[in-house]
Amino acid sequence: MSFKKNTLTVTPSAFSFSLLIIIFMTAAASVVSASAVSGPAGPPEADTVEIVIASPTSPVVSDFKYDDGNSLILTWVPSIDDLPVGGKVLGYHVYRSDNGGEAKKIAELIPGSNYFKDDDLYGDTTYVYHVVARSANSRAASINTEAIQPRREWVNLNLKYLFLIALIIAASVIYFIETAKRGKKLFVRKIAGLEAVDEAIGRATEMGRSILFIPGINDMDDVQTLAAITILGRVSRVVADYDTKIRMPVARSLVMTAARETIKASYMAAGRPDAYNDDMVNYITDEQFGYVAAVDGIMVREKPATIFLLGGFFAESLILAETGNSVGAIQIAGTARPAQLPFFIAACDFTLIGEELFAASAYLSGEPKQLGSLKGQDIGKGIAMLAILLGVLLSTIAAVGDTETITEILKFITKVFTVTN
Amino acid sequence: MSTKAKEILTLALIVVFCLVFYIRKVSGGEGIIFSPLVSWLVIAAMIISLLWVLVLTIKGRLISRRVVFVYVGIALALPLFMPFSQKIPISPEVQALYDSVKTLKPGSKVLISFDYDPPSAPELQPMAESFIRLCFERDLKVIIMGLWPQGPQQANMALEKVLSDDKMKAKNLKYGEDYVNLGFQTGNEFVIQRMGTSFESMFPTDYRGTSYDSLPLVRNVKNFSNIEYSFNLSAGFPGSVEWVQIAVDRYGVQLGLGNTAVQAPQMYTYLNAGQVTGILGGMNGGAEFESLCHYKGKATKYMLSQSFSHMIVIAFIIIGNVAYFLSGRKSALKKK
Amino acid sequence: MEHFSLWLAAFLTLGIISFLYKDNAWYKLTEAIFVGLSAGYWFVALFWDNFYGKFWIGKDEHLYLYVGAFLGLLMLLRLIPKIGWISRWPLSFIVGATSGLWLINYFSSNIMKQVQATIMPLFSTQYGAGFNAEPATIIGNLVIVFGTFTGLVYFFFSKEHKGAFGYTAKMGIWVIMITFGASFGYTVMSRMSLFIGRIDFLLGEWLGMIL
Amino acid sequence: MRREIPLIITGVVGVGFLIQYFIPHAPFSYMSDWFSDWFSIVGACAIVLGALNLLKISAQKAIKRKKDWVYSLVIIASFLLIVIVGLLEGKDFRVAGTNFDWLYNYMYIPLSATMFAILAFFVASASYRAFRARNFEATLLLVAAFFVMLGRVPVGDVISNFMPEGWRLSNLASWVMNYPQSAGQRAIMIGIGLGIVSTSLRVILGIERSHIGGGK
Repeated sequence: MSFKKNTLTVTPSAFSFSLLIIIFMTAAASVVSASAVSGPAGPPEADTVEIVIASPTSPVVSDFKYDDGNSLILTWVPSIDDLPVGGKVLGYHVYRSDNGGEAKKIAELIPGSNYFKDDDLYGDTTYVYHVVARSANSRAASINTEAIQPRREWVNLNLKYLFLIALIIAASVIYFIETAKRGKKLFVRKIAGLEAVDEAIGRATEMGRSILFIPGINDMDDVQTLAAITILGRVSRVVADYDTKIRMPVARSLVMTAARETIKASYMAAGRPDAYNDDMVNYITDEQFGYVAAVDGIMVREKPATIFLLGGFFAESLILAETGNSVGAIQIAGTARPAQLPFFIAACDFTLIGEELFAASAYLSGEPKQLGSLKGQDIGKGIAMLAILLGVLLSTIAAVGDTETITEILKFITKVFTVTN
Repeated sequence: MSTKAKEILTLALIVVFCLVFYIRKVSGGEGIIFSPLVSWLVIAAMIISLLWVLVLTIKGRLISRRVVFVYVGIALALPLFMPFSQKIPISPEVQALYDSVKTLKPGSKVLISFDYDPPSAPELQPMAESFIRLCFERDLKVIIMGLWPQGPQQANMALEKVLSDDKMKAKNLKYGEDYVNLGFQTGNEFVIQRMGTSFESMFPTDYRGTSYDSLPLVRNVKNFSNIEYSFNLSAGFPGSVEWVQIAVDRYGVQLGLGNTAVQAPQMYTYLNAGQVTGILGGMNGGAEFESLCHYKGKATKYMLSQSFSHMIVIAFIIIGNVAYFLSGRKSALKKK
Repeated sequence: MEHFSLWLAAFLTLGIISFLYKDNAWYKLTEAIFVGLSAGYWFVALFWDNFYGKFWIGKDEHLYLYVGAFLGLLMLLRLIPKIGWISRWPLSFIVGATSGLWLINYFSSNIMKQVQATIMPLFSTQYGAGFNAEPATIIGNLVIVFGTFTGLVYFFFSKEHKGAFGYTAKMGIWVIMITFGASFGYTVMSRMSLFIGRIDFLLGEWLGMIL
Repeated sequence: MRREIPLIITGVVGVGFLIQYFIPHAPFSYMSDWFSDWFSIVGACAIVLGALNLLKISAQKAIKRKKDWVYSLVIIASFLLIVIVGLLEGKDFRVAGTNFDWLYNYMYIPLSATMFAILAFFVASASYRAFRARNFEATLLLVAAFFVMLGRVPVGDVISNFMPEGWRLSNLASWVMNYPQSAGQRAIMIGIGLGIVSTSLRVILGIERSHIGGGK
């Protein structure tokens, strides 16, 4: 091992390193820190003489669309004396009369307000509103609105595009599942972390040591935990075949129950129900770091050969992964929490990044219908990519040359992807 | 000497050290501050020892995890005794948050959700203190709540700290009129969702057991539409993501975020998409905010330790890479 | 009592830190205390906050709460081995509800919202945290669009990463790596501050060494 | 039947919670609120199972005098201590000044805060070991981390002071955070969204059934 040879190996990385610095520096060159925007001045001071202000005008009340008939939306034109700087209006009061009863104040709003959404109403009541502008010592009321009853709707039409796209993706998932059921072979690329699962279990078997399976610290109401449990199903099936020892400390009682069912089923499927034991899965504590303290203890004392860290992880990810690394275990990790992924990448042998975690159980099962669902996901990605490219292209063109058709198409695309409730 | 004997000796030394200083504290001993000369000497010693580690590494002797641990411990502890202060540049996202609070008119209601617990307090508590202070200075009304059980306790600690300041005492702020603490409610993101219809249904009483209706500040606050601004101090789930997805996306609330540094990167997507007005990220964000508010708090004080520890980590990354390249790419991978 | 409290807290703090040296009796003791204490804490908290606070107080007003109690009761049937399988029912209820709820929530916030946020003119001035429309912004916007695009290509399952597609996927993983690096860098800071808090307790509150 | 009923429950409940999103009309509009309450209550019942399991395993260890059995006794003792104190304290167990509060402040907080804080050390050792310019991807990770780490502390700007305003490390860090970082996050988030959609669908359709002791 000569020194010269090593200096040579450095060069490509060093070159790319410096190249990157240059790129970053150039790019950051004109990143100018945002300058401070000073806010408008405070409210005008009160005077002893009565301040006359104009009343707010044109109050209009309308049904708030697509709700359970419990909200109305009130809009008005603010008083002409309501100015951002030096205005005399100090705020607005909204009054409401129910079923022709006495008008009661229901809200106090700051100057500049021009709408109010009133919730918690009843569908069988008639409401009339008026708005009062308020200065330091006087008030000016608007006229009354028309009487209105809130309406309840059965379908939220604001979500029609969301529904449509969700439907397309769901339909393609189902379509590919059905295609696969009919025996068509579907190609799915290799996922490194999952290719290693069998090998990792085999290693534990050879070494006569245990496998530690950590399903994250979230409860069953997290899809990541669901994904981890489904992967556990495949892992424990192999474990049952090889007769390896599996150990699964958990942080949630419900996860404990689900995991036991899963492992038990795998042992039954492997034809060895007698080898199953409830103590394979044990509850420790719901507390994040109490759990970590105990799992760390298990790692250094039992020295598992293979550790799976799959599911919803928070700050404990690195404590677990580093301790696992220090006892020399092979670690396969995966989570959908972007903040924790870097730690797994740094400390584990294989990491399933985000979507790969959810793909894992389908991939490991090798069943065609499960793989079909991965194809469906790809359709979703395709839609997202297409929309992004098209949207950016069109909006860039629209920003340069103001062509009407393009603007219209753009508006439509934006509308499709905008979720309003 | 056997390892066991060494361990016992070290333990005994630690106990003696603690006892000595504890007795010193009890008998009225003051805190310790290094003189600039001593501080520079300490820094020089650290640099020299790091260079020594580098030399060792070049000679082919890799250091163990424990050595790294010792360095980190020293880099975090010693700067707390040093008299230096540093200039803190303001990042745009912090400035944006400060500006958005500044544009609020006096009397505006600000909802602060404390969604963290004591372990994350070192990062978030300074933010909480300076944010509440800013609100009171600008005569904003503060409504406090928590999605984490321990959040409201943290809020009370922050309030106590802020209100003990002479400037704040002069304002004669009253509980129930200028600020309230609504306490904690279980239900995670669903709490936010239901607050969209009614605050009162989620918080029938405040932290002290006073009924919602008898608190003048919130009596007329029905839901998010009566709130001018909200600020979320978050250390995880439930927290900022939920606030953005429900309070901002569904109810159009103006939201500022105070995050632990771990969470902050994920929040930049929301900042870019215009869903939040600004972000305070980690202790650094806290320190920047403190300097915008012209107030020297804990975040500013801790920043020196922070800088030192970053330098140590960077130094070890460099040492690690030196070791890696010198020992040949393949073989270094196998060593620890 | 105050002296005892402080020393106890310090004893437990140092016990956990001793794990950094190696697994030892002190750590085992603190670990055991921690496990028992925290499991008990959650037991108490769930009892008072959830069972008492949610169910017991609200049961007369909100009849639907009985459904929850019923499901909980079915769950407890696990304690009787013979009919323990019934606990699968509440479990499948929870799994079903979780799937249904999150399917749409994630669809809307992770897919629709993110796609919508990426659609913008390349020289959008409003983009970013108040930055100006300068070359850096345009480069930045391009990075966002192509970064997101190539990142998605990386996740494609139905095509081998080969040829032009492979190169795009490779660029995707580069962007993802930069993301992880930045996240990691940011986190280093966060994690360091946590220990500063503990030092503040040990050397400040306990031993009175820090001003 | 033992297989089918859970599958039917999952499917029906799943579809129900799926469509409630699109129906603002009662009772659909209440469904997610209901679920949150139900889940809280089921969780409170289920922890009995967990706690009993913890006690059972610890007791077994202590009775059989297995290695380190003394610590199992400590687990049982501290569990019982806080449970008894907490239940006697009543629903306001968290209020300052109670015995529970003392246990919380002087035992629980130091323990959990310290366990969290030792991350500082693990972060350093992980960086030392893992941040090596092994290949181009690893180099990118390293470089990005490097910039952000330096750019996010005042020291970074001291080092890059020779650069003109706007070119310094803190600006660079902001740029990295705002653009490439955002892009990567976005791709990951969209992927995760799709993964969740597809996993949920598989569960609702009953294709994925291992969580209820499924199999084929």
